[in-house]
Amino acid sequence: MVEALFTLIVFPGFLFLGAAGVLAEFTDRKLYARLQNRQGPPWFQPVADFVKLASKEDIVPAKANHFMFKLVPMLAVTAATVPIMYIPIWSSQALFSFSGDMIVVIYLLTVPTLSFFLGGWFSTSLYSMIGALRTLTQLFAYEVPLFLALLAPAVIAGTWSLSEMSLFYAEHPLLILTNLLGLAVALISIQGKLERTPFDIPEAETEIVGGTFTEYSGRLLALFRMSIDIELVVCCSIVAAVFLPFGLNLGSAVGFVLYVAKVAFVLFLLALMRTVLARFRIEQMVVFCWKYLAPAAFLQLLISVLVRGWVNP
Amino acid sequence: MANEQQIQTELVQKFPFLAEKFVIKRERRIFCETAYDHFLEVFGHAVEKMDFKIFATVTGLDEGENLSFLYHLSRLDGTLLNIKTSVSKTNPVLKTVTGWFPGSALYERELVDMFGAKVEGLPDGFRYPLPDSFPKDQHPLRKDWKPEMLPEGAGSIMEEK
Amino acid sequence: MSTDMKVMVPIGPQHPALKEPESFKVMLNGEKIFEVDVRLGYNHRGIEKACEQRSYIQDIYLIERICGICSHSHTTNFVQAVEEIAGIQVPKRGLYIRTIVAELERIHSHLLWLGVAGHEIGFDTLLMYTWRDREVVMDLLAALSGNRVNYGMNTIGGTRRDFTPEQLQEILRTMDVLEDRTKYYIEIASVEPTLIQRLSGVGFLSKEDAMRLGAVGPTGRASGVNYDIRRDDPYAAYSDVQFKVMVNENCDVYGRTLVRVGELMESYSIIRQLVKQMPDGPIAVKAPRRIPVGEAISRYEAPRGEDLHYVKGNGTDKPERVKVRAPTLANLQSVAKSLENNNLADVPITIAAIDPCFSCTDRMIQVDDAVFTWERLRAYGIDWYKSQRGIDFREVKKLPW
Amino acid sequence: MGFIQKLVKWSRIKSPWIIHFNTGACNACDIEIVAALTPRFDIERFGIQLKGTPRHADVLVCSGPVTRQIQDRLVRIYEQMAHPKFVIAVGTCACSGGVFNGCYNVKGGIDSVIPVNAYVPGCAARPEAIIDAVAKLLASLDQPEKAAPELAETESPEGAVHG
Repeated sequence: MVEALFTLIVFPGFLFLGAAGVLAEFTDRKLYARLQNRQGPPWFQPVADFVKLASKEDIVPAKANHFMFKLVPMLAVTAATVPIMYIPIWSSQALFSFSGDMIVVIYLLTVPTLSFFLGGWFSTSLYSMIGALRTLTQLFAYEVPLFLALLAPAVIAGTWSLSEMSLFYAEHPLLILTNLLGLAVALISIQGKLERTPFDIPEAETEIVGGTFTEYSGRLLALFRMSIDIELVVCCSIVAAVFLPFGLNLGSAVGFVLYVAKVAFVLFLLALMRTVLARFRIEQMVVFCWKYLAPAAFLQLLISVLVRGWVNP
Repeated sequence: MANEQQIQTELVQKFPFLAEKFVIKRERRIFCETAYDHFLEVFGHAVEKMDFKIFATVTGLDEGENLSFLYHLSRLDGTLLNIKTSVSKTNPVLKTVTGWFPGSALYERELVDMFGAKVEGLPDGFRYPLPDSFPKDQHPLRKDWKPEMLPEGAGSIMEEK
Repeated sequence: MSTDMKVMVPIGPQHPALKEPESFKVMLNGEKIFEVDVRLGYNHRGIEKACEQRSYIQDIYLIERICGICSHSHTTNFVQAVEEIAGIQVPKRGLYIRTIVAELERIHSHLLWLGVAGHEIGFDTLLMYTWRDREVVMDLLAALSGNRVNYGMNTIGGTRRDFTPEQLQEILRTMDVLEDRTKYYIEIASVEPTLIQRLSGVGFLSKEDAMRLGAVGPTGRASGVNYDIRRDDPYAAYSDVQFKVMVNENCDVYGRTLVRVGELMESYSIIRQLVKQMPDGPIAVKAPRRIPVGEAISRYEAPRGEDLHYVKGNGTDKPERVKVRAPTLANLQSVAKSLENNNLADVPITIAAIDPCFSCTDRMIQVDDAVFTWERLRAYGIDWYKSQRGIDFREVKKLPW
Repeated sequence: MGFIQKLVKWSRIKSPWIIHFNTGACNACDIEIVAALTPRFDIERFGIQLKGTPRHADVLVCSGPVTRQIQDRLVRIYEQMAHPKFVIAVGTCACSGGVFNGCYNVKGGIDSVIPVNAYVPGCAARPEAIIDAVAKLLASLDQPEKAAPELAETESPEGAVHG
């Protein structure tokens, strides 16, 4: 029991993810600032933001549905932390794995986005309503390409479990190269899932003031920001586990260092994307996803099917 | 000073009543005054015949018992002709010049708000520069108006729906 | 966007580059804008009435705060009118110093505008570049006058500060630095195809409309109105310098950009001539506290256009009447015209093209109502051009030249 | 509990989020505030972020004398901000109505409408002065006895319920 509690609360669980989320947010903001030849925030900035928000008064608008308004942030944080259990971090064997755990991980990652929608919906302010609707429209745009992109490596490995898949790729390292297109599609879709700049339409500060989080303040806002950070780390680890599964069977210490390096690399790509691109408009984003992202994902699926036919008929 | 003299002779020859109040202050600055009933003729003549194509603005003045208005017209070569006319304060009625210069609507609306002049033929539009909830009968640039005459909450609503 | 909606874009009492306190209402009537009218008065502070209750010296201080960007224009204009009434002859060196600071203000105002225009069309890199170069001229102004914005150089009868020889050399050195930076921007403005495509044909204003609607300054000169107060009605030391008046016949936003960038180059040469011919002697003359009865109109070529001050003295030390007509008030009439049969994507850049300074004129344009914030309007314009014409500046992170 | 108190105070000093509001200024101060964001001054290194909504912001940065039309809007924004909240008046007009005092349409400085914690003098306050004001305001949180005037516990907006 204690061992399970330890994994849930401390190591790959809540505390580790919280720290990793804070570190991820810091590197992201620092990179963004440095690319704009600005100095950027100090390392402890996300911690200070979180503690300050936690100590502020959180106002719940009178007309809002009080119970749901307060419950939704908790929902977002838990849904963001749980998937880490199934992702192979330092060895090809995750903490728990069963066949089909990839589907569960992807489903769990959709829950925070839904909770943003619910948060916006229940705070009954015009701006958060618009933001909530945009979150949903955006969800339909990037969800399918993301799922297809993650599906492709599974087709080659012939399994639905993340751990078995990384075991398969440990034996056939060459096959990783066939998934590069899937990596690109996954990166773009994850930028959408995390609502970062090219796709941060729901939270477009200048347009609809605060988007879904307009009415949130204090502890609830802190929880929401924490869920976004944790989701950032979890998404980077999924991309690392699925698309860059090399070096997983070299022992846990080296594996962990490799894991951190991979997550940092994915994070750098996301930050770069955030600096270079500017915000799309909502209908333009949907058009982009269905006109370019989905076909690319289908192409990647086609390649995987061919490769599978060729590798083990 | 030659071209100012030439403008003076032409204007005075066309409108003899301008003669006694016609002043050339310095080069490119000509002041003249006319009663309001001849004003539009002088103004029209200057704009159409004498090539005063640019209408800079109109300045309102509160001169005791009547309101006077200074119309500033300029030519492309920089000469500024200022035509002064005045109207009694009791019924300050003016005719609009938007026929020649559509751009003067704003300047005239400022006269309406600030001096209480009534401009006929002005296309309807928003109050300028005072907010909608500013009392309609008070005109800030009149000498007799004091800021204290403004009730406490007046002028805080910009656009009454 | 449902099709039969009308566009209402109130801009509110702030500079377009800054966040607006108000939201905007835009209903699209298809893509085209058919009718614009102007709603004014959000930022009205009642300055003209206040001037009548203050002495001439205090008025200089007040009039300088009409607008943060063109403060020197307003004080020079006011002081010239008062000197004309009182018949004061300002010494030559005082006039030269006044003109140098005027041209420096034109430089920093035009650089600011170039950045804002870049920001309006999504070219944020241009904003960062121009505002970084603008700091060079702001430092110079701070060194010369002690303050980055409201310089307080003018007093009745001359100027309050003198320029030491080292400062004059410093001015020349800064002009060289700024000149090759501006050559860099001219190259971008005239060579970069996407910039040309994004700006030309937008906000069309024919020459007759410009004249009838009273467009002044770069807005008028870009529509062929060959009218510049510095040359036609010379004041201060402009009669001693030679400079070209930038006029072109494009009649659109691209023309206005070329005029402003051209004027930057002219300002550098004007300042060099002034520094070379700088006479010695006193910079100011003692002025009486009481200004005799009389009236005067003084005109000034502010960075945005012709600024007109009418002052009437009544023999006391307080003016009888002070009338200020800022250039943006004149240009705003022409914006209403130039917006017509433009599409919504070009509204931000067309309005920014007259370089509206709202604190001078507390303006707002209403084009018939729905809700659309200024930033969303800007983003809409940027994306519209990206999708329709394939121009997108946001990809440009480092200017290739 | 001392540690928690210290941690909370530290966090409030290190991450002040600001919201900018122009109450009728001549926008010289607004341009200086924008200049503070550009690379040369860059206030993000102090953790200062410009936020769009009053709910998220801790510090309300106002510039300009309060004109009649904007007065009620300023109060509404102030009430929407969550406690602990601070107000910085940037520029002489915001501090005392400045040169526009006595104009019929101007009510006076920001403090004639809402309580102000820090005043930034200067007609066009320099970007360095604005940054310095934010830093000093936060430092004043450190010494409780010299703290900013304890805000009268203004009852929060009528509809709101404390979290």
